[in-house]
This record gives sequence, structure tokens and C-alpha cells, in this order.
Amino acid sequence: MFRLDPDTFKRIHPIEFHRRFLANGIRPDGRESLLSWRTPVVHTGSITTCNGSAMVRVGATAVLCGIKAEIAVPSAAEPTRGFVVSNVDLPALCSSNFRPGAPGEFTQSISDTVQSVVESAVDMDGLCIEPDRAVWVLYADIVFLNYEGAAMDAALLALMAALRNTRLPSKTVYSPTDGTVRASSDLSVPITLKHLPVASTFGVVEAGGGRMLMADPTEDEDAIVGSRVSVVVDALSGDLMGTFGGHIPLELLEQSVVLATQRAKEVGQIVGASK
Amino acid sequence: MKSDVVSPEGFRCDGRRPNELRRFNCDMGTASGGYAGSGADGAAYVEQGNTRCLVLVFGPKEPSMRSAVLHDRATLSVEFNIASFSSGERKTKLRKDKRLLEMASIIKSTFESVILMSSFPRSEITIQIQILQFDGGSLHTAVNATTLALMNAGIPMEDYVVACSAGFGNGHPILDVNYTEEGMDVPVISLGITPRSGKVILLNLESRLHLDEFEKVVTLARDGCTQMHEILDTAVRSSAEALAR
Amino acid sequence: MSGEQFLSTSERTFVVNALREGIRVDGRGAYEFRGLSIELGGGGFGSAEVLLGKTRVLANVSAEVVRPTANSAEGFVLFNTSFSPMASPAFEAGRLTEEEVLVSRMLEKAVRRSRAIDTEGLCIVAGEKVWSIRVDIHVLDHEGNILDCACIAAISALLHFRRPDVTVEGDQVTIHPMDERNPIPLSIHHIPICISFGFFDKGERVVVDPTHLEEQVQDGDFIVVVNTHRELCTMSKAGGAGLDVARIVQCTEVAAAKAAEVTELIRGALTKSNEIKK
Amino acid sequence: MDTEMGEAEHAMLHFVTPGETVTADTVFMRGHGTYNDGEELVATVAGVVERINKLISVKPLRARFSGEIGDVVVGRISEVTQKRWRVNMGARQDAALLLAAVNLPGGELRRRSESDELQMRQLLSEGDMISAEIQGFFQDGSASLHTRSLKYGKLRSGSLVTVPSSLVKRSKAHFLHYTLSPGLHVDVILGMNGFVWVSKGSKDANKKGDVPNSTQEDADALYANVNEPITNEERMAIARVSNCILAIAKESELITEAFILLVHEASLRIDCKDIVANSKQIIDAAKMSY
Amino acid sequence: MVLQRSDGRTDNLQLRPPTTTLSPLSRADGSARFAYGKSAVLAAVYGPKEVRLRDELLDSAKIEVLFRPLVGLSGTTERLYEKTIREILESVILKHLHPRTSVQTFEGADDDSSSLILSCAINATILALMDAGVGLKSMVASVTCIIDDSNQLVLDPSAEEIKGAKSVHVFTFDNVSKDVTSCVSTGVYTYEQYKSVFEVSQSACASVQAVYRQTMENKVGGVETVDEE
Repeated sequence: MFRLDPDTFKRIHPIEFHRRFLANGIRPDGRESLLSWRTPVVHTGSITTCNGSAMVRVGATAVLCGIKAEIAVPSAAEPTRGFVVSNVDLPALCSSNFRPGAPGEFTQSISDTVQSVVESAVDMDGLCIEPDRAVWVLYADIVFLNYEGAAMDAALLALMAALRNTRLPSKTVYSPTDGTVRASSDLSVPITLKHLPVASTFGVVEAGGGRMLMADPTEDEDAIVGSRVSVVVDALSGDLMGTFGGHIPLELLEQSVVLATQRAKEVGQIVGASK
Repeated sequence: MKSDVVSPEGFRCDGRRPNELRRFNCDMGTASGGYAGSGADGAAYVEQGNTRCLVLVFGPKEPSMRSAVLHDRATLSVEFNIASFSSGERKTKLRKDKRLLEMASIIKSTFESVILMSSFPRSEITIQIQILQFDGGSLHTAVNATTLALMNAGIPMEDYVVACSAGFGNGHPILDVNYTEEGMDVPVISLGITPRSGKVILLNLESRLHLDEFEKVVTLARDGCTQMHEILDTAVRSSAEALAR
Repeated sequence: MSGEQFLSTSERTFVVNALREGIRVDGRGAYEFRGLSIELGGGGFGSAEVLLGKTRVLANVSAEVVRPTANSAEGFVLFNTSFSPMASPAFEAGRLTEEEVLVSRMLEKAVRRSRAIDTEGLCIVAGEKVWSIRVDIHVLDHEGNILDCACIAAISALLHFRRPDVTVEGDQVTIHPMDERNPIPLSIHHIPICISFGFFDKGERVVVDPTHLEEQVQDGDFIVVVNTHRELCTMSKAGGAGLDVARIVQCTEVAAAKAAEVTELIRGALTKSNEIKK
Repeated sequence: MDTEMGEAEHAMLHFVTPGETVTADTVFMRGHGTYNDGEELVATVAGVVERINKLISVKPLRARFSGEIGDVVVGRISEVTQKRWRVNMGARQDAALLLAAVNLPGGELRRRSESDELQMRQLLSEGDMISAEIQGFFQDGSASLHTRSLKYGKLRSGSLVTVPSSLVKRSKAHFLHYTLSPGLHVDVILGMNGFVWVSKGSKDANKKGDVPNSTQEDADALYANVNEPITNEERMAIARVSNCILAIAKESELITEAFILLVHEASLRIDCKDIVANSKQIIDAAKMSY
Repeated sequence: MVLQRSDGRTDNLQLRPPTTTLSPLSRADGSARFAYGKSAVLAAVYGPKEVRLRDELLDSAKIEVLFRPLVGLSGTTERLYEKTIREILESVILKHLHPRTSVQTFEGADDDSSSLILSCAINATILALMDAGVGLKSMVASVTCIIDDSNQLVLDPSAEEIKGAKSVHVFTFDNVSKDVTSCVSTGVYTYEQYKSVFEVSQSACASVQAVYRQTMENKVGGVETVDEE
């Protein structure tokens, strides 16, 4: 009888391929349940030219975040507030689904959600050097080296790990005469983080006549994922810090929040173990 | 104390009378110089006073972009550039400077109505304008230079487009306004006419001018255009003679 | 393909032949504007939605405190046009069309270069802090003559705009919230009004305020920006049918008369919106 | 105006500029470079008035090549599409060379099959130079070429020189063969479009041109991509002839078979690389020996 | 204690009656303006119409969404709005009925650029789609809630109220399946607060859907409704 090898089958009938896994409750990458996660691996401080950096792997997804601190003038409206400017880049090299050139809608919306979460996680007033004159601005560039799903989860994880790894000069002196800031050459002071947000992404899939959650879908599994929800939970307090999602039944949304809270604690420990 | 645009003796800051054009100098075919290699089909270099302008014309040629093809006439594209060293202060050029885009668009639509575009379906004519030195009146200098370059390229036109500017300073209409005068808040009209019909095809004013003075100024600019036509025509004929010999 | 539709030859001749008989397709006289409605303050100070016939433009003025360019005592006035694809299928998002460049340049020239706004009055501390006034122009519906409509919207919004009051004591600059102190209007020297003419029949026929249909048929345009002091602020004609000088002079006179009418309508709208506020 | 224009009048050039009335006489017909403004015939280009019977046209001094049927041209393949090549020959549009208008290897009288369409790029691919003849024009004014003679086809063993097309006059001889010294031959193809191909000459001048009863080998060799072996002496000769043609163009003189030879002789005392820089001197010397 | 909100409302869970205008634009196939207080959005719909070749989908209509802010140029926030709205529309438009076509919607904020604008944009878009006669599976409606600094839940906040909020929630509900069609929450909040937010939002959305109905009925206008019998 005519038989297809698994790779060809996946290529020709992606939906059917994944549906058969789904029917058995297992995942093509070897995970044994719909609700199991790929365990993230975090390395920090590997880029020495930055004030802080982190490399995160979630399965085959690899993302690197580097943080550079620069001095800027605060806005007239909030004279003591520093800035964190994050940017997510999914370059063409990380997956065949992204094109070179200007970032697309997906990349930009991830950028925006990451930015909105980090704004409430960092103590911005702690970045002030001299009110109305000088504050720190932390430029966080998050670059995906390989992409296999979990964009939001991995990007936020890399950013938070890098922020924990960030060190600023211990002494800064603002000179009112020429408006410059002199900083000591040591990098020893960590920045204050109020929260440790962890994002968990779920897909909504149809299986056995009903809809259910699929934790941490890979890029391939997008073929059967109808819509997605990302839940951000503070690993320190267990508070929620954002949900971003599409079409989902109410009970699944509630379930995702419960699951995300559990997972945030586990991931928080992994990040907490890094320096 | 602001100095007068026209002195009581009737002279302007560069020694001209109010109705006098600046010195005009031109060279047709600069880039190709009669021999092959430079790729341009026509070229003209024009000096009006200290404003210097080089125009190259390419085409009609196969359109560089498929999407630009028009089935019933040629497409005209114009690029307008001002060299960063052209004026006193060095200015780095913005790639999408709206002023330059506007200039290009004005010149494009002016010449579109004069060139016999329908003789060249599915082809493209490109005009590249470079202001090398800027001393006021870049628009009219560019228009005159473009007319010469198009003729040099042998592209059929219904008529010349000749352009000239005129302004109004302390009670006097003045012809062919230079940069210093532009800086003295003189309102300037740039006027382009097709001399055969004597009709206005290009008109541009950028600063405030009272309606009561308008007719005087525009009439002066028109006279300037007529003078300009004689100058350009002489230039075309003498360069043709040189070539025919 | 999306984008603008072409017109048939018979549609073109229909429009031109009607004009030869002195009739416009929508029944207007040659020098007659379409109905003009100016709605001010729909979204607070400095917003104006102008409806010229069915052409709709929204202008919004906002202000922020910025640092001026080196030691200057002048504030900024910035224009931003957005030709939303909402207005016409011919407008594509993210592409700067020639039409958009021309409209935004004309507005800048009409309002900024003609010094309609007192930019020195926007200075708070010389070389340190100035107001930057931003005019965002949104074209929402394109039924012809965007430019005149946008110009009316921009100038109405600027006239309607109020910025927060500011006090300077030594180094200390205080910006007072609007509910604390009465906000301040901009100081505006004159009201430039843009009048567009369309020419037909090799320049023999002329109309003001061309509709979208007329714009597609016309042999060229002529734009005059003039204020009630009979000062020409900006004029522009590029290509199209050639015009006699006499015809041009005649157009400027018509424009001055039209501008006076439009200015009256803007003033009326302003008075009305002030009354509602009280 | 008298229809019987004398020789002397012919010699007098009537130069006009755009917008200038050529004639107000209504008996004349409008030709290239003119338009009707009411009763008057008006010039659209700066150039010389030409009259053939009642047809008045103005020929611009310089203009893009526009071509006529029968013109020999040299061009470069710019694109290979289904059933046709597009050829850049410096005209306002690329010309088309239909698959049906070339000789195919394997005999002339063969049906063109789909496999030929697929193999077009093996015959002529982008960048290849060809010589061809203008066969006709399409509706939109672009030219259609043919190479159905063994004198046309792919060009090899030489280099391209481009000159203004107005300097090449229509004549009987566009395939020129020079024997510069015994055993040293240079061939020149003078394209009407101003593209000139200068190449190593065939030993026997008679072999060029239309060869009756072409053999199959000849047809196969038509599309070969290999240059013949060329000696250094021959290379210098090709370079010298090329530079001579550029020098003629620089001085705006007509490029003809005889004049190239004269200029070549006049150039011999000057280093090959300095020919263009000293064009005036060489051309004047060549004219003297005319 | 009588509660007084900055715009005069007396109840934290009070929804301002939204103002709607149907088909204000002449060129678009459908258009609508939707406003909560001073936050207003104008939406226009073109389609289903001829699609650009590179966007053509074999089995469904291509849905494009473009959001423009009132002030300034669009940035990443606008992209997020576009993505959110597009995902809602993809689940709601009967796009498989119109293969190889495109449905384009354009939203322009009329006023105010707070998160409230996203709710307005979603609602305006749905109204514009109805105005254009594009087939929809269901009506979705969106509301915004905040948890203010005293941990009170406030429905349909004004721009000032949003500024001081601890967290902001934009919920969109479907009127047929009662599912959440979209949720965007930012800020820091507890699970209990979150649960109360979606209960409140769900019932508020139902009243917005009633407004849709009223708006559409007004369009039908003149024709006497059936309640006479």
C-alpha cells in the first residue's frame, strides 16, 4: 500500500497531521499532554558590551535580549520618570514566515504588548538621576535567533531576565553648569523591579467536539490553533499583569488564567535562579 | 535698519536696474559632449546670475518599472535635487523632503502639458535636475534648463517653456529676484509661459503680495519671459550651428 | 484592481459640453462653492470637521512644550496630512502620493510661510522651551477639492484652538491645567483661504471648487490663497492649459471675493461654538 | 514655396526651434517633428526642416534611435520571455526578437516546437549581443527584429562601442571588413542604432555575408558562446579601431567605412590609449587626406 | 455617600449611552461613527471587492484593517489595535462566502487616544460592516473597564479616569455564543478583580448590542416596525 513518510505527510496535510496528534492527546515535539510546557532555559550576562543581557530558549525558539543604558532628558510632564524602550525584532533569519524589511503587524504588536507590560514592572522613578534634567533610558533590544512559537512568552522572559541582569554605575553626578552627567565606571547597582511578569500563551483548539486549551503551541501547531490568548502573571505576587487574546469561550479564559498562575511560579523560579 | 530693495538711485543690491535680468549663460549637451558613453540623451547647463543648474534627460526609453507603463502615452518622471553645498550653509538632504518632491511635481506637470507625450506610448522620459549653486530663482532656472535639455535630447514639444521670476520691493516691481532679495521678504512670483501662445503655464507665489500690485508684477515677469525666450532661442541656434558644422 | 477608475470619453465630453452651455453637472454656477459646513470643537479645543459638499476633512490641533532649535525664540507649527484610504479607494496606506505632497505643501505655504500664526508668541523661555503646535489633517471623504476643504479645516481648527496658560518665574515654568486657568487662543495675524479653480476647454471655461468628477476632466488647475486684506499668500499653477495674464488677474479677484465669503462662514461657526460653550 | 527646390536651396539648412512656424502654406503635410496649430505647421523639436514632396518633417539634431524597416542594428538581449527575446538597442522601447524570426540549429525549415520555447535561453540569454535587421513595427511603435540570415546572429570575439545614432548613416555597407596589414583583419558592424561591434576579422572577407547553402554546422556554431583565439596584435587592432570610432563620434563626424580607415591611418603615430584625447588632431589629419 | 464621576455620572457601573452615526461617508461602501463620551472613532468599510493579486486567498476573503490615530503617525500601538480588530473580524465575517476578494476596514480615531478608543474602534467597525451589508456570523460589542486606584471597578471610564487606573481591560463579547471574542488587559490586577471585570463587561456588551440594533432600525427608518400588531 502507498505510504507517506511522516515529514511528507506533515507537509501535505498539516491540519490532518496535527489533528491526529490531538486525537491522541500528544504533541509532535514529544510533549505528552496538551497542557504541558516546554521548559525554558535562561542564560544571563553573555553579552559583555551591554549593561545587561539574557539568552532564553523555549524548545527550538531562541531569543537574545541586550540592554544598554543611556542618559536622556525626562519629559516635561513627568520629570522624575526614566524610560525603558523595548523593541522586539523577528528577523527573516529566524523563520521562513517572516520577510526582511520593516517589522510586520505580528512583530509590532508583540513589541507593543511587551512594552506595556514592562512599563508596569520596572520602577521608573528609580531611574532618575536629576529631576527634570537627566534620567536613565534603558534600551532593550529583543532579537529572535530562531522561532518555533512562544514569541510573547520568550520575548518577555528574555527581557525580564536581562533587566534582572542589568547593572548601572554606582555614582552619577549631574553638573548643572554644562548639563552633563558624569558616571563612575563601575557597573554595580541593579535596577528595581516591582514585578516579575511571566507570559503564558495558549492556543484554542477543537478536539472531540469541544474546544480546549493547548499550552505553548509551536509555530507548526498554528495550523490547527483557532485563536490564542497570552496571560501575563507576576511570579512574585501572583497578580495578573495583562491578558491579550482572541476568540475564546469564557470558561477556557478562566482556565487559562489559573494555569498561567501556576506556571508563572515555576518559571519565576527558573528566572530567579539566574543572576 | 533694513536696507531698501531698490535704492533711491534706482539700483538693486547687485547693481541691476529693477527690470534687468541676471547674466545668462548656458551650454547644451554638457554631459554627452557630442560623444557617447554618458548614457544621457540630452543635457543642459544653465547659469542665471549665481544660480547654476544641470539637467539631464534620459529617453524616451524602455520604462524601468513595469508598473509605470502607460498604454497611450509616455510616462514622465522628474527628480529634483539641490546639492548640499549649493548654498552658504551646508544642509544634509532629506530623502523625502517634501519641498523637493513638490518642485519635481511642479516641473513634471508643467512639461507634461508641453511634451508630445502621446507620440511615445509605453516608454519613459526621465528628467534629472541638479541645482549646483543656489542664489534664488531655482524654479525658473530649472525650467529653462529643462527646456534646453529636452530640446537637446530631440524630444518633441509644442513650444518652449520659458520661465522668469519677478518680485515687489519697496514700491518697485523687480525682475529675476536673487537670494539676497528673497531674504529681504520680497514676495516672488515665478512665471512660466509658452511664448508662441503667450499663455501662462506655470505660476508660483510663496509669500504675501497685495492684490493691487499683482498685475504689475506679473506683467513684468511676463516681459522677463519674453526676453528669456530670445536668449534661449539664440542659445539653441548657436549650439545647433556648432553641431551642424 | 483597486484604485481610481478611469472615465469614459462620453462622460468627459458631457461635463465639458454642459460647461460650454454654462451649466455644471451638479447645477451650480461657475463661481459657486458647494455647501460648506464647519463643525467646531466636536472633540474639544482645536478640532474642526469641515464638510464641503460631500468632501469631508477633519483637522485637529494639539500643542506640546518642546525645546527649540538652537537659541531660537520661535515656536513650531507642524502639519501632518493623512490621506486615509477611507476617503477613496485610490489612496493607499503608507504611500505618499504626489497629491498628498502637494496638499500638505500648499497648507504649509498658506498658513506657515504666509506668517498667519505668530510663532514668536509661542515662545515660553527663549532657547529653552517653546510651544510646538501640531495640525493633523485627516481626509475622510474625497469628493473633490480636498485642498480648499483642508485649508478651511486647518485654519478653523487653529482659530478655535486654546493652549494651556503658562507662567514663568525665574527658572520655574508652570503649565496650568485648563480647568485652573482659562486657556489662551493662538495669536493669528490673518486668515488665509484657499480657492481652487478648475479649467476646461483649453482654459476657456473656469469653475471654482471643482467636484471629484470635474477634477478628473479638467485641463489644469489654478490655486489662489488669499485673505480678507486682499493679500495673495500663495498661488500655484503647474502645467495644464495655458492661461492669459488677464484671466489670471480675473481669477485672483474672484478668489478674493470668495475668500471673504468663506471667512464670514468661519467666523460665524466660531461665534456659534463660543456661544454654546457659554 | 516652390515644390521644385533647387540643389542650392537644399544645401541651405532651414533650422527651426519648438513653437516656431515652419510654414503657413496648407498644401504641405505634417511629418515627424511638427504639429498643426490652425493653418500653420509648427516645429516640435530643434532641428533641420526636411521635405520630401509635400511631406514636411523636422529632424532633430540628436534624438533617440527610432529605426526603419531594413535597418541593421546591434543590440543586447535584455529579457527572455515566452516565444520572444527582448532586445535593448538604445531605442525608446526594447525591440522584440520573435522565436519565429531566428534561425534554429538543425536546419532552417523546422517547425518551432514547445521544446524550442523552453530552450530559448540556451540560444540567446540575457546580456548576449546580437546583430539583426528591423523586420517591422508593432502597433505600439516597438520594433520587431529578425536574424534570418547567417550574417546576423550572436556576436563574439570583440567589443561594443556606442555612438550617437545620428552619426551612422544608412548605407549599403554596415558589415565592414578591414585588412589593416597582411593577416590582420578587423570586422566592424555599424548598427544604425549607434551600437558598433568591433571584432576579430575573418581571414577571408568573402566568408562573411550571406552564404548560400548554409550547412548544419554553421547553424549550430551560430549560438556558440566561445570566442575564437585572438592574438595580442589583433586585440590591439580591435582597441585602436574602437578608439578611432569614439574619436570620430567625439568630433561629431559621420562614421563611414572609408572615414574609419582614414582615421585609423592618421592615428597610427599616436599611442592607442591616447586616441580619444587627441581626437581633434587626428580627425583633422584624416580630413586632410580625404 | 453619593459618588460623583468626573463627567457627572453617579454610578461606577454606569455606561454612557454611546452615540452612533451611520453612513456619514459617501465614498465608502459602509461607514459608521461610534462614540463613548468624547472618545469617538469613524470606521469605513470597502468590500468585498477585487483583491490585489499578491493578497489573494483561494478559499476566503482577505481582511485588511488600518487604524490611524488622531494625532501623529501610527506606531506599534496602532499595529496592536489593527491585529486585535483583524482577529475579531476574521472570526466574525463570513469570509468563506467571498473567496478571492478583499474586505478593507479603516478606522480613524476622532478624538482621544486612550484604550477606550479600541472599544470604540471595534464597535464602529462592526456598525460599518453592517452598514456595508457584509455578512456577519454574529454581532460583537466591546466595552472598556478599569480598576481604579482604590480597587474599584469602573465601567466605561473617561480619559481622566483611565490615566489614574491600576489596570485597564478591553473586552469584546459575541452575542450568539457569548464567547469572549477578544480581550486586552494591561496593568496589575488580581484574579478576583479580573473575574468581576468580565462579568460586568459581558452584561454591558449586551446593552451595546441593543444600541447597534437601534441604530440599524433607525436606518431602516420610515418603515413602521412590526410592534403595531
